Amino acid sequence: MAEGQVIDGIYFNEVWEDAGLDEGTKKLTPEKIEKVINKVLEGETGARLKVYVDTCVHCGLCSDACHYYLSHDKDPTYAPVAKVKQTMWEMIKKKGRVSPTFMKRASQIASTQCNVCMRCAMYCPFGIDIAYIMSVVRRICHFLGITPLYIQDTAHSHAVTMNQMWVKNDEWPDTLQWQEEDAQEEIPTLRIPLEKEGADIMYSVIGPEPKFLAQLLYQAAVIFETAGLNWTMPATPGWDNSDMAMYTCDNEIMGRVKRVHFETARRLRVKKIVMGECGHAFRSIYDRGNRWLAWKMHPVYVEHAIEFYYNLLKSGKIKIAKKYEESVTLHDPCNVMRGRGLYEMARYVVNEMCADFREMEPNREHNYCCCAGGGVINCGPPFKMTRMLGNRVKAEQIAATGAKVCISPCHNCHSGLEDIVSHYKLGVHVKFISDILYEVMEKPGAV
Amino acid sequence: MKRLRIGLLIGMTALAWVMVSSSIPAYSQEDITSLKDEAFGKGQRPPAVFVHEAHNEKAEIEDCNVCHHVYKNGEKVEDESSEDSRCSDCHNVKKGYPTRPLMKAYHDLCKSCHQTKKVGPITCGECHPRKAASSAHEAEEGH
Amino acid sequence: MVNMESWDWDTQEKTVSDTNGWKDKFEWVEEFQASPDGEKVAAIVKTGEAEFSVCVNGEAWENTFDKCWYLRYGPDGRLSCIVSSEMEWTVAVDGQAWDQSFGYVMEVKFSEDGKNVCAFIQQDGMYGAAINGEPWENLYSNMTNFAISSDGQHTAGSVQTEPMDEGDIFKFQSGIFTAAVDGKAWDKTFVNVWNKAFSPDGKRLAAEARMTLYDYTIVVDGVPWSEIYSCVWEPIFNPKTGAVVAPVKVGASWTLAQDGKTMWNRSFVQCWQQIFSPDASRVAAVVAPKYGKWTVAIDGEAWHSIFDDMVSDMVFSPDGRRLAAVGKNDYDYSVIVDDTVWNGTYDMLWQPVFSPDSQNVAIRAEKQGRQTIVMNGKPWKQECEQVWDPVFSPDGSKVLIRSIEGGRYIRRVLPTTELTG
Amino acid sequence: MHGLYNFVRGPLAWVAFILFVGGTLYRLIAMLVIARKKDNVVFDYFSLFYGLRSIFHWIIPFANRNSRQRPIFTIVTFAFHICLLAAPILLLAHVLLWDESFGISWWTLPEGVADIMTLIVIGGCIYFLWRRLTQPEVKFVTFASDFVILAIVAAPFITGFLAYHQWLGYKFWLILHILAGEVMLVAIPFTRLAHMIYSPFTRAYMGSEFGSVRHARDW
Repeated sequence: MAEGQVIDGIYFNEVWEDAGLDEGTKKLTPEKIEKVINKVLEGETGARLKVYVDTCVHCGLCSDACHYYLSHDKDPTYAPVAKVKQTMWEMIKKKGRVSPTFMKRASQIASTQCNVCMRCAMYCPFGIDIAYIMSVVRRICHFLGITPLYIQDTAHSHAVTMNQMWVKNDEWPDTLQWQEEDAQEEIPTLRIPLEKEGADIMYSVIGPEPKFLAQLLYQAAVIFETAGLNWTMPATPGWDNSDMAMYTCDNEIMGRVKRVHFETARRLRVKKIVMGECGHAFRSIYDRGNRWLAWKMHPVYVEHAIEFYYNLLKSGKIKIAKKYEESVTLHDPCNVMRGRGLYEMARYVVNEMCADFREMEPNREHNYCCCAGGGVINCGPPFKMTRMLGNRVKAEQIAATGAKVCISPCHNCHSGLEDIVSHYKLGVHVKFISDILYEVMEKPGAV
Repeated sequence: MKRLRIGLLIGMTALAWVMVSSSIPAYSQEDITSLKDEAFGKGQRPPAVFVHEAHNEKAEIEDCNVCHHVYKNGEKVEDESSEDSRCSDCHNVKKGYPTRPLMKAYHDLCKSCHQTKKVGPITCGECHPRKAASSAHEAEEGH
Repeated sequence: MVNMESWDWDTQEKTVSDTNGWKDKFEWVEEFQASPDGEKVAAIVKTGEAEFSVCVNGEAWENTFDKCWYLRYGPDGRLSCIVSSEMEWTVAVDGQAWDQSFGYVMEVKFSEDGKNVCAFIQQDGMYGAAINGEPWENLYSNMTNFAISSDGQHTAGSVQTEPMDEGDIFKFQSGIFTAAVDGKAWDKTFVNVWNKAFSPDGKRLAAEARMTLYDYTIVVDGVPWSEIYSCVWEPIFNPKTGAVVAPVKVGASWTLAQDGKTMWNRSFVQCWQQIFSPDASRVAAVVAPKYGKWTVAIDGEAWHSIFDDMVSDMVFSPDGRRLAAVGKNDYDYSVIVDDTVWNGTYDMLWQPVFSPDSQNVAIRAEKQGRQTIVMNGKPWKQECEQVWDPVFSPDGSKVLIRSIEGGRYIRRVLPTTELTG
Repeated sequence: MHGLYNFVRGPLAWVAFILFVGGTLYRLIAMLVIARKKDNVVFDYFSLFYGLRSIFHWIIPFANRNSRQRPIFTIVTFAFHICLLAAPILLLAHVLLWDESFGISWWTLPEGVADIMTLIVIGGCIYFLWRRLTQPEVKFVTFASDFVILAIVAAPFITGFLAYHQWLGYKFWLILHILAGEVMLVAIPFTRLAHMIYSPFTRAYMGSEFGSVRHARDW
């Protein structure tokens, strides 16, 4: 790494090797760049981008919102507005006549130095949505074929399998059947109902669950079984609610994946979709994917796991046997807190489950980003240090609570926090709500 | 090139400043009269400088009713004048109707004439100088 | 088509099976499936420790399996289930497993007459399809979007034709996917191939494809349309002319294109799920004339009734003159027929069913946990635990209603007039 | 002098106001038209209640987190903006001009107060200049145009202040003051000063998204 390296007059605050960016950049020509930038700016952006660019007074007030900026000792190149300066302003000013090296750097900024967490939108007095501007930059990079390799591969997976992890069509129902069998050892009557048309709820998860985190499917099944709910899971593609194409801004694939998800719910005639503890998937279902498809809101109600657990605890369908003793803190994931305002419900759930809950500061909408979301963790190992160095403030924030367990009701946050916890040697366990809920709930059906 | 342009700009600005400011006169011994109307009470600005004799002489005003007018039914009465009464007798300070409020009456009367004749002060500071002495002359010099 | 004349259209009401007793017999009873003619009700049941079977009208199949799932009646009334024994999977039809078994079996699809049962299979990590247990000769390392022809004699999937190392995005972008029909892949490959449609005679295949990361078009028998779009949705064949029709995105809006030429002179914010009328004279699609506003467009003319959430389950009447669909606002589903929304909303609605004479529309509906049949906007007086889709008699005078009431599975044949009032 | 003064006070002022009003309307209408055409979702998610709720939280000092984090900046910027708007609009001399031209008038500030407000605006400009020159995160995103804009804003107040106090060259400063004011008026719709026009909309849109879609607070 050569921090502070200047290549062709463009300042790289970090330099990593990524085949997607490096090889992709080699294939670029100035003509192609100009054409694509203008195509996207003229064809796909409108009042918002224009007004955002014309309204920004370059005041720098957004800086303190960004964990990258704070973690890099206030290095100005990481400030949200600085990211716009190094990308979109220049593209607009030069009418797309920017160099391949510039575009490579722009892609690096938009894809790996911004989690599109939208914290800065709450710090800009004008409410300028820099995450949106970064998404436009990513969109341009998508058309130019300069997206970091790992996340591009994930977008390819979505395109082929409609899930995030190249899970093949048989592997999904097969995994559910194994989980069902395992769970029956604990609760003999437990069933994971596949393709049950007319069920009340379709439960959807993200690709990594069947691949690496099957215990989450197990725990969810136990919760559904114990609460006595009429639920189902699809056996076909459409089971995965995740969407990395949303983050590479391959909007067409994002829309295709979301369409399959909602049409699967409709095919199964369910009244609502309950989704696991994932943030970006919620954003894609609730905000980005549905909109691209012209659904103003989700066409079938989508209940995030936090709201789901909240309702189960509130209604007494799930009861707590014994509260969790270990001290816990709660990380507020951007997509369900800033994105859906579930922070009070999350606190209710955590307080019901745990005896010793400690708030992080700042919290709720103002919580620091995990630095993994927005597709950044999905850019893979080449950019791991971007996340570690870029989120020292998160480590400090967690450490300050003194809690032994950090609850993170989001997959990306979860993985990102685990990395941070280990990099900064915090000695904290990162858990999902369901990890603890499963542990402390009453299970009358268990043998 | 750039330096040249900036130099030119500075030079022109200075020239403009000199030209406009050159009307500052030397101190004069003449008596000064002002339009200090008791009706105003304590105004925000000093009363307008107005050297009655000098002004009329310079402006070649002989009829009193050019300023000390009398209006009847909205028409100016040609051969009547009102120098025996105070302006504020007709022009209320606050309430305008039916006549103009006092300040507006002054402003309109003075400025409209100055505008028509293209002489005399028309900006605030010319009639209401911070430093009465110097600006009074300025006001007069303008004639 | 299935011969419905031979069904019992005379018995007014009979309890076919009291499923309450099933729970005593079996420790585990899954959801019920009713046969098309209503004479049978079936469910997957647990017959012993790690032993499953299918119970039909109270009697379990003789054969038991380690696992059973996806129990479905075919149109001809035969009952299929995906079953596993000794770590191998296959399909059991009326209790009889296919001779050949596979590593896994997923989707099962039936021909229109029900005679052919087709399945999406995996064998030794390779993927393909099987018809009545007979698999493709060639299997592929990956397959998605399984499709069958209406006669069930042809099957197709989107397949990967070349190996790709994990994360090799450049290889992927060079195009290593295509469609395979009956196990034979097209010559030309694409970045992606998705939903496919067979021509009515089963001889041709059309599919959605992506040529680069962002150039989309429709491919017919391996030959892409000359037009490139920013996105496309699933194609269908005109049942009479054989032309291929698909929604395409031009600029920021969607419209229908036929064989690469724009078909409608109007475009929409969204347009999909297009269907032809039986005589192929009309084509309808679900459209969003405005963002977040959904309706039906027939031949490019949008209806006036608008729904905020979605419109789905369109169906043409047999004479092609009428069209019914389901619309949703917030939590409420409604039926919309010929641009008129029925009074009354429901918590759930299934697909509308036209009578053979196209005069009546009936639908399975649920409200507050109770299900019933609604015809021409009027709910049937009986509320049930569950009903199945209504079936009209061939002459349209009667309706077959299959329901579960108080745990009893009941088959009713009612005069259509009883429901229409 | 009459000619020059009357020119800047008359036709030029007309030009400036027409460009200001026309430019503002043009920018607003252009924004709405392009939003209709290409960003229609903006209207679909717009909520008057949540838009106003958001604006409310951002026009009250210390009602949002960022303003509490930066007390000095908050005080300066609020004082600056209030004075920037209030001083010219409520200035006695300006109101007299309105009255003289159109017979309309309104309440005015005592001149001494307006004088202090002018100094606050000039002080604000100096503070912003200082930030641009010294604060790395601001310096990094500062362009020459930012200084020009700052100068455009400062100029009417500096010249106005000098003219009001009539120290040296009263009429020179007065005319320059009028010119500077006209330049600023014209600059509002055509430079980043357009944030004056746009910010209620961007704020309200973000407030709508946060309030009615996200059920979260944006302050």
